[in-house]
Amino acid sequence: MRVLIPLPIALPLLAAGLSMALHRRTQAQRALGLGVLTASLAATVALLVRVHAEGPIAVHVGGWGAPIGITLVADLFAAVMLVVSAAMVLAVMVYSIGSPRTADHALFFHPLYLILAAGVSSSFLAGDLFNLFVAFEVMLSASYVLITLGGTRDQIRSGMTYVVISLLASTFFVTAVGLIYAATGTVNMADLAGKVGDLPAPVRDALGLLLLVVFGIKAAIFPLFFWLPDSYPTAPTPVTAIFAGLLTKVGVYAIIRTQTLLFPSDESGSVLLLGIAVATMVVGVLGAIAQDDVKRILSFHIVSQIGYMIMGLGLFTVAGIAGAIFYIVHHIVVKTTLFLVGGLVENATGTGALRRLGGLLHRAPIIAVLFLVPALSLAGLPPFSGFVAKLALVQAGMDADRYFVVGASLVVSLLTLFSMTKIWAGVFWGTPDEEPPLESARGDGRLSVPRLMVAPTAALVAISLAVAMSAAPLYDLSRQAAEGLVERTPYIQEVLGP
Amino acid sequence: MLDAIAAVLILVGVALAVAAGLGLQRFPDVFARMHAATKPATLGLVLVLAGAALRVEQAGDVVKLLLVLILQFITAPVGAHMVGRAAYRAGTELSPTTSIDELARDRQSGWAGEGATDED
Amino acid sequence: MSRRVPSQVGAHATEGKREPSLILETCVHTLFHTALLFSVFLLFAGHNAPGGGFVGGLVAGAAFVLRYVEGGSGEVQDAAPVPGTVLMGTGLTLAVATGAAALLGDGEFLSSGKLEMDVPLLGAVKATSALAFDIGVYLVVVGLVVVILTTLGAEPDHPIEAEEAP
Amino acid sequence: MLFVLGLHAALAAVAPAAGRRLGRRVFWLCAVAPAVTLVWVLRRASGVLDGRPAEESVEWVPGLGLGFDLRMDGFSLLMVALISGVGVLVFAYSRWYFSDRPGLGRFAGTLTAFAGAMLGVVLSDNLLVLYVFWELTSVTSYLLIGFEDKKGAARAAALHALLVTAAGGLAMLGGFVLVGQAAGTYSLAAILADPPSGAVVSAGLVLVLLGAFTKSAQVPFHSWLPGAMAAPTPVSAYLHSATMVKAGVYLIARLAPAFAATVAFWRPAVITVGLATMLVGGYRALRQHDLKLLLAYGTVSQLGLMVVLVGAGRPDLTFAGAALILAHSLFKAALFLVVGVVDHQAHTRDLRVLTGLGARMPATFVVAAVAVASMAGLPPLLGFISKEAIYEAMLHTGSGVGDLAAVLGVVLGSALTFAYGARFLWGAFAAKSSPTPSGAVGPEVPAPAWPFMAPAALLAVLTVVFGLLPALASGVVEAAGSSLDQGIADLHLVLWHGVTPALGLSALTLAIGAGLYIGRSAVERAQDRMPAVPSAFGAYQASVVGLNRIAARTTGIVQNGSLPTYIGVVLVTVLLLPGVALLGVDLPEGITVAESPLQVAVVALVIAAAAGAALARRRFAAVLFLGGVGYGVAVLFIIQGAPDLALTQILVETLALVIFVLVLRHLPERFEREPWRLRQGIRVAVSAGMGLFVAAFVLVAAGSRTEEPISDEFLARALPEGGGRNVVNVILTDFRGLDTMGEITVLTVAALGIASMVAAGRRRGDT
Amino acid sequence: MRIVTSVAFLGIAVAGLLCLVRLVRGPSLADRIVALDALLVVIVSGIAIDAARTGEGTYLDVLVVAALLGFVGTVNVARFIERRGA
Amino acid sequence: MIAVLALAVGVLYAVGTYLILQRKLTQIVIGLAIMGHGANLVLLMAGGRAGRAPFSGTGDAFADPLPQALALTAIVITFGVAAFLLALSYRSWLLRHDDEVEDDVEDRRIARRANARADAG
Amino acid sequence: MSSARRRLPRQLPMVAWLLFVWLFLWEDLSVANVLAGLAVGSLLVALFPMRPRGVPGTLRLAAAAHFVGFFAWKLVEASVIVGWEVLTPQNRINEGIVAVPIRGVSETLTTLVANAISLTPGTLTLEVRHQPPTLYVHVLHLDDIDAVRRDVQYLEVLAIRAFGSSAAVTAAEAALQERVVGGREGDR
Ligand code: NA
Ligand code: NA
Repeated sequence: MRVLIPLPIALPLLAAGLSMALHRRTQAQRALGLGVLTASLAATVALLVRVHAEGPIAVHVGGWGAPIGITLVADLFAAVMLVVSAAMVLAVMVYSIGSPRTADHALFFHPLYLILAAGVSSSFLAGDLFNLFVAFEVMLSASYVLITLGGTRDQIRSGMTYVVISLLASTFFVTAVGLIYAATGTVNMADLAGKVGDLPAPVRDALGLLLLVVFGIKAAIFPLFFWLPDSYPTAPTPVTAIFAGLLTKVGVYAIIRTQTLLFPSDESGSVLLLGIAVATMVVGVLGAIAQDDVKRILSFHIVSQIGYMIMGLGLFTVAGIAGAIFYIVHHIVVKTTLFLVGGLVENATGTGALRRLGGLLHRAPIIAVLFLVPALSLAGLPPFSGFVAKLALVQAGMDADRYFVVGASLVVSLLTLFSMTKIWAGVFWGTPDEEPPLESARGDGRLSVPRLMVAPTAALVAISLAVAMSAAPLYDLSRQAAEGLVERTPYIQEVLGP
Repeated sequence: MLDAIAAVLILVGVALAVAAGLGLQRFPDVFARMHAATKPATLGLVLVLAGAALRVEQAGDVVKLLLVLILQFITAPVGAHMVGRAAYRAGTELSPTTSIDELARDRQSGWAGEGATDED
Repeated sequence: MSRRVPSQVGAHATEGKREPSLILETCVHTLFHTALLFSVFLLFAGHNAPGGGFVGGLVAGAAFVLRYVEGGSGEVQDAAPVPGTVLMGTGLTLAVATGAAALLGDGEFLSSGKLEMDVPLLGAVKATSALAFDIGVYLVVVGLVVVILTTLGAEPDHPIEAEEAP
Repeated sequence: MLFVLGLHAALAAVAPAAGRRLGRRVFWLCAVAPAVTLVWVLRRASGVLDGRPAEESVEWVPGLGLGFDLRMDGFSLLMVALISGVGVLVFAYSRWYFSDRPGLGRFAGTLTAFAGAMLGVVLSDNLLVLYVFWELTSVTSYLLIGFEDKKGAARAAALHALLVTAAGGLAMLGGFVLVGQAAGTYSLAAILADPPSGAVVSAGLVLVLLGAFTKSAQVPFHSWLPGAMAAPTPVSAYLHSATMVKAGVYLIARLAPAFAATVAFWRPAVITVGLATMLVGGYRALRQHDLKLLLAYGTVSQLGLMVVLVGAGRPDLTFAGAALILAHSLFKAALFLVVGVVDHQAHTRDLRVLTGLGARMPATFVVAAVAVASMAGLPPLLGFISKEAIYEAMLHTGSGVGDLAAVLGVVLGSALTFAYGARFLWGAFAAKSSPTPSGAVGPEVPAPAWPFMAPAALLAVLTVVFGLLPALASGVVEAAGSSLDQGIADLHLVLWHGVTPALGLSALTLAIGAGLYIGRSAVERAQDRMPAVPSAFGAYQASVVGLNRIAARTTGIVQNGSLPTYIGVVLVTVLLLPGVALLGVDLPEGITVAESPLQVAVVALVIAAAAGAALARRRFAAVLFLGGVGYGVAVLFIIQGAPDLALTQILVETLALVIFVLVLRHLPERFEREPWRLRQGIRVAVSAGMGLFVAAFVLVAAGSRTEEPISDEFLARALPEGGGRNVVNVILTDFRGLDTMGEITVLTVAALGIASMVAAGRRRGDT
Repeated sequence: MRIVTSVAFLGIAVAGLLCLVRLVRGPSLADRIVALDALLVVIVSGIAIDAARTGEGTYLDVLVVAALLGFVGTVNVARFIERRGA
Repeated sequence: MIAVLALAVGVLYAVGTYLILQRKLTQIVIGLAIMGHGANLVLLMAGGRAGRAPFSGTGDAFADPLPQALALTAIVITFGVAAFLLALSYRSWLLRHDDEVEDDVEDRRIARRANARADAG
Repeated sequence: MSSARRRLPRQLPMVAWLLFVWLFLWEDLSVANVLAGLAVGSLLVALFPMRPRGVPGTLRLAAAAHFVGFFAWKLVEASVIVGWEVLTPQNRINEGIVAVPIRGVSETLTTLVANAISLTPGTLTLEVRHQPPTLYVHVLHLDDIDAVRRDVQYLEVLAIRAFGSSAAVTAAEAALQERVVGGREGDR
C-alpha cells in the first residue's frame, strides 16, 4: 500500500514528461492528462481510506530510512488534502478542455498543469523540510508560467509581482532551512520535532516566525497578501481557479504542519496568529468590497478566508484545527467553483467588470444558479458547507474564550455576504452600465454556455453540496486529522520508528 | 628537486598574475589593458598549472591539468580577439598614445569588417 | 584619437544571426565535440568524482552556447537533433520512470537498482538506476540550454511598437 | 415535518423549470406545498393541542451539535397553520396578480422556498438549525424583494433587508453558540426547561435579541421593512403577516418565559424597544401617501406591540400576544392583498390620487373595512378580542411607573393604529373633494375578478368568524400560549368581558384615534414641521457609504499596487517578527574570525563585487558584478570543501550571464537615477537591517547546535550502499533523489516558461 | 612548500583584488569583461595552486570547467558588446 | 562559526535587499540572485567548519556533505526561476520598451477613487 | 545519410582525438573503456555533424618544433617586456593598429597565426580580412611597423612550413625570398 504514496507525485510528473515529448499533439495530451489525473484521484482516495484505517503512513524514498533519506508522510490531514486537490485538479482540467477561449490550447499548458498537480501533491506529502521547499518550487514555478500563459501586458505586470514576491519567499525559505540545519543538524521534520524543542526559546521562536513569514507569503496572510489580488485575476480562468482553490491552501497547509509539528505554540504565538487571522479577514474583505471586477472580488475573498483558516490554527485546540481543516476543504471546493463560474461569465460576455455586466439571471440562468450556491456557501450562509465550517470555527473560538476573534469572524462574514451581493446585483441583476465587449453579450438573447465548462462546474457545486450534506463524516475526519496534528507521537513514530 | 621547480614555476606564474592585475590598473585604454591582463594572466596560469602538474599525485590529475593548459591556449587568444574586435567595432575610445590605426583607414575606404556583405 | 562611430555591421544582422568570425569558428569547431565528450565523462564519473548529470549537462550546454556565439540560434537548431522541450520531456520521463520502476518491483519509490552482467571481452558491466536517473538530469539540463538559445536567443532586437505600432 | 419541508424544497427546485411550461399556473403547482402542510397540520392538531408535541429528528453534524431536530408544540402549530394557511391564499392570489411573464417559475420557486424556510424556523428545536432556516428566510426574501431586478430601488431594498437581517442573524448565531455552550445543548426545549445563567449567557441573549429585533423590524432596525415594499405585493402580504417579521417575535416569545425573569436587562430592553417601535411605526404611518408604505409602517408598529407582549415573559401577556399574532396575520394579509388589488386595478397606490374607489369596487371596500376594523380593535372582530386581552393583561401586570408607562404607550400606539387604519380606508376608497396633485384616479378603475378578491375576502371572513365565535380560535391560541408558558392555565379568548377597565382603555383608544384621524391634516402638517431626526434609513445608508469608503481607503493604502512597497512590507515583516524574536540573544562563544587569510581575501572580493552590483548605473555592469560575486562565492565553496558546489556555481553563473546577455541586449543601457532621497534612505535602512539580521541569525543558530548532524551517516553509507565515492553526488542521485527530481522539474518548467514567453510572439497582447 | 603556497595565495589574492578594482572602475563593458575574465583566470590559478599544495586532484574538474566556461562567458559578452556598444 | 563568512552573508543579504527594492526588474533579479548567494552561504555555514571535500574512503575531517547537496539543489532551482524572470522582463521590454515593474492598474484606480471620495467628502 | 557516410572518413581524426581524451580522462586502457570511448566519440560526431574545416596539409615535426620554439621564445620575450612595462614607473606605451598582409593559405592556418599573435603579450589580432588576406594587429609598443609585419609574416611562414600543404610551402618560400614588405600595397 505504500506504493500509493508516491503515485500522486510520480504519475503527473511522468505524464508531464511524456506530454512534452508529445509535442503539440493536443488530443493525446488531453487523454494522457485526464487519464493520469483520474488515476491519481483514485490513488489518493485509496490512500485516504488506508490512512483513516491505519494511521499515518511514511514512505522512505529510495529505501533510505529517516533522517538520512527523504520521507513522504501521509497522515490524515495530508490524505484529505490530497483527495480534495486531486478532485479539483481533475475537474478544472475538464473545464479547461471544454472552454473555447482557453489556456488548454496554449503551448505547454498540459505539462505545466500536470507539474503543478505533482508539486501540490508533493507539498502535502513532504516529510522533510528541504523537500518541502523543493515541492513548493515545483508547484510555484509551474504557477509562474501558467499565470503568464498568453503573455499579455497585464499578465506580465502581475506575473512580475507574483514571481518576485514568491522568489523572495523562497529565498527566505532556503535561509530558514539553512538556519534550522545549523541549529539542529537535520531537516527531517519528524526528527526536527524532537530537536527544535531543545533550542533556546528566542532561536526557536525566530525560526518558527521566519517559517511563518515564508509560508504566510504563499498563504497570503496579512500583511503579506498583496501579491494575490494583483496576480490571480489576470490568469486564464482554469489557472486562476486552480490557484485560488489550491495554492494558497498549500501555504496554509505548510503553516499548520510546521506550527503544529515543529513549533507547538504557547499563548503569545496563539495571540499573534489570531491577530494575523483577524487582520487578514478584515483587510481581505474590505478589499473585496472596494473592487468592481468579479475575479478581483473573488481574489480578495481568498485573502479574507485565509484568515478563517489561520484563526482555527491560532486557537491551537483540536476543535479549532479541525475547524480550520474543514474550512480548507470547503474553501478549496467552493473557491474553485466560483472562479470557474467567473470564467463562465467571462466566456459568455467577454468581461468580468461589473459595470459592463448585468441581467445574466435572465440570459444565462444556469450560471446564476451555479454562482449562487457557492457564493452563499462562501459567505458562510446555511445550509451550505461554508456555514458548517464557520460554525465549527465559531464554536471552537467560543470554547477557547476568544470572543473578539469570533466576533470579528462573524462581522467579516456579513461583509463577505455584502460583497457577494455586489457580484450578484452587478452580474445577474439589472442592466449593464457600459457596453459589454462581446457581440453576443449585447441584446437580450441567451448567452453561450459550453456544456463541457458547465459540467465540471456543476459537478463541483454538487460536491460542495455533498460536503455540506455529509458534513458529519467530513467533520469527524477533520477532527481526527486535527488530533493527529496535536498529538504528534504517531506521526513521529511512523517516520522515525518507535 | 621537483618541488623546487614546481615552486619556482608557481611563484613566477603568480608574479605574472600580479603583473596582469597591475597592468589592468596602469594601462591607458582597453586594448592596452587586454595586453596586460589576458596574456600574462594566461601565461601565469600555464606556469602554475605546470608547477601543479609536478606536485599532484595521480596521472589522471596531470592529464586534467594538461587539458586546462590546452584549453587555455585555444581559448585565451580567441577570447581576447573577440573582446578586442567587439570593443573596436563598438567604437571604444583609443588612448591618445595610439599612433596609427590602419584598420580605421581601411574601414573608411569601404571594408566593413569580417562578415560584412561587401567583403570579397 | 577621437571616438569613432560604432560599426554598422550589426545593424542588418537579424534573428540572432552573428557576424562570423573565422577565428571563433575554428576554435568552436575544435572545442565543441571535446566539450561534449568531457560532459559525458562528467556525467559518468560524477558518482565518484565531482560532476554528475547536472554538471555534465551544463558543460554540454556550454558547448551549445559555443555554437550559439559562433552562429546564432540557427546554428544551435542545426546542432540539436531534437527540439529542446522534447529533450527535456525525455529526460524528465527517464528520471521519473527510473524512480517509478522500483515501484513495480518491491522497492520504495526512487530506490536504486543495479544491473550487473558479464560480457565477454569486456568483463563485468554495471548499470545502476542512479546512472539512468543522472542521464535524465543531464538531458533536462542540456534541453534547458537548447531551449533558451533557440527561443530567447532567436529574438530580434527591436520591440513590438517598432514594427506594428502606427 | 421533514416531509413538509422536503416538499417545499422539492417544489422550489422544480418550479423554475415548470414555470417555463406552466406560466402563471405554476403558482397552483407551488400552492400544493402550503396546502399539503395545512392539511397535515390540521390532522396533527388534535394531538398537539392535547399537549403531545410532534417530534422528528435527523442527524446532520453531531460533532457540532447540528441536527434537524424538529418539534411542533402548540405555538409552532399556530405558526405553521398561519404560514401555510396564508401561504395557500398568497399563492392563489399570485396566480391572478401576475400577468404571464418570464421568471414567474423562479419567483414561485423562491416563494415556496421562503415558505419552507419559515416553517423550518418555527419547527426547529435545535437552535443552530433554527439559525439555518432563519438565514434562509433572509436569502430568499432578498431574492423576492429584488424580483424586479431592473429597478434600482428593488435591488437596494433587497440588499437593505438582507444586510440588516443577516447582520442580526450573525449576532444571533454568536448568541446561540454562547447560550448553547453554556447549556451544553442546542435543544431549545432543553434550554428552556433548564435555562443556563451567567454573564456569558446574558451576553449571548443580547446577541439573540439583536437578531430577533432586526428580523422583526424593531427600532432602530426597522427601516428595511418599509423598503421591502419594492417586492411584488403577494410577497409583501406574506412577509408582513405570517412570515419573516414574525420570526423575531416567535423567537422572543420562545425565550422570554425562561429568561425574562432571570436576566436583568431583558424586560426593560424588550419593552422599551417594543414600545418605541410601536409608536414610531404608528406615527410614521400617519404621514405616508403610499398605501403600501402606510401598511408597512403599520406592521412595524404592530410588531412593536407584539414584542412588548410576548417579550415580557408574563403568562397573560404572552397569551394576549399569541392572540395578536393570529389576529394580525389575518387582517394584515387581507389588507395587503387589498392594496395589491387596488394597485393592480388602478395602477397606483397614492392615496392622494385615488378617489371614489369604494363605489367602484364595493366588495373590496367591505373586505378592507373589516380588516381595518379588526386592526383598530373594533368589536366584534378578532382584533377587538386580542386588544381586550392585551389591556386586560396589562392592567394586571403591576402598578410601577414602568408598567404604567407601558400601558400608556400601548394605548397611544393603538390610537395611532386606529388613526392610520382610518386614513388607509379613507385614502384608498373615499371620494375626495380636494384637488389632488397629479390627476385623480378612480372613476375609470375596473372592479377586480372575484377569484382575485377571494383570498382577501376569505381572510376577512375568518376575522369576523373568529370574532363572533372566539372559541373556534381559542383552543389554538391557548395551546400556543401554554406551550410557551406553563402558567397560562385558564385564559380564554372572550368577545365580551363586561364593562371593565380594559373596555375603558379601548374606548379611550378609539377616542384618541378618532381625534387623530379627524385632525389628520393638522397632524400631517405637524409632522412636516418637526425637526428632522436622524432616521434609521439614513443611518443605514450612511453606514453602507461609510463602509464602502473605509474599504476603498484601506484597500488604497494596503494594496497600492507597487511592487517595491510590497517587497518592503515583506522585508519589514521579516525584520519585525523573527527579527524581534531574536533580539536579546547573545552571540555564541567560539566565533573565529576566519579560517585562512585567503578566506578573508575572497570575502573582500565578494563584498566589493556585491557593492559594485548595488551601485552600478549600467545594467550590464551590474550583471558582471553579479558574476564577480558568483565566482567569489564559488571560491568560498572550494575553501569550504565543496567541489561540486563550486562547479555548479561556476556553470550556473556563466549560463546566467549568457541569459542576461540574451535579454539585456534588448533593454536600455542604464538605470535612471533615483531622485527621491527619503525612499533611498528607507531602502538603505531596511537593507542594513536585513543584513544584520541574517548574519546574526546564522551565528546564533550555528551556536545553538546541540546535536551531531545526521551527515556522518552519509559519509559512512555513500560508498557501500550508494555505490559512489562522491558523497554529494550520491546524496543528489540517491539519498535525496526526490529533491533532484523536483529540481529538474523546475528547470523543465523554466524552459517551458521561457519558450512560452517567446512563443507569445510579437502580439501586443494588452487587454 | 607551505611557505611557497602561502606566498602564492597572497599573490593570487592581490591579483584578484586588482582585477576587481578594474571590474568596478570600468569604464567600458569591454574593460569589465576583461577584468572578469582575468579574475576567473586568477581564480583558476588559485585552484591549481591549491592542488599543488595538497597534491590532490579533487578540484581539477572545477578547473577544466572554469577554463571552458570563462571562455564561453567572455565571448558571449563580446558578442553583446559588438551589437550594443562597449 | 566564521565571522567573515557571516559578514559575507550579511553583506549579500543587505545588497540583495537593496537591489530588490528598486524598480527595474534587472536590478530585482540581480538582487534576488545575490540574496540567493547569501542563502547558499548560510547553508554552507550550517555545515560547520570547512573540511576536505566529502569523498568516501580518502581520510577524515570531511566537510558536511548534506548542506552542499541542499545548496546545490537550491542554486539550480533559483537559477531556473531567475531565468524565467528574465524571460518575463524580455517580454516586458517587448510590450513596453522597459523592464520597470508597473503598478497594478486596478489597484491604482481604486486608490484614486478612494482619494477622490475623500476629497469630495 | 549517404553524405554523412561520405563525411565519416574526414571525421576520423576527430573521433581519434576524442578517444584519446576519453582514455586520458578515465586513466583506463581496458578494452571496455576503449570501446566505450570509441562509441561515445563516434556517437557525438555522428549526432552533431559540423561543417568540415580545411585541415592542415601535413605535419612536419621539425618545422613544427621550429614554429613552437619561435612562438615560445616570442612569448617569453614579450612577457618580460610587458611585465617590465607594468612594474616600472616609466611609460613607453605607443599603441597602434597595423594591417599585416598574410598569405591566408587556409582557415586553420590563418587562425593559428592569429591566435599565436593574440597569445603573445603586446600584440592582439583585432580583425581578420579574407580578401586580400590581412590581419589587423593591435600593438602595444609600436616602435617599428615593419618589424611587426615581418614578425607576423615570419610566423605564418613557420606555420605553413610546419602544417601547410607542400604547394603552400613552396609558394611561401618563394614569397619569403622576395621579402615582401611594406604592407598592403605589396599584395595588390
Ligand atoms: Na500561492
Ligand atoms: Na452591472
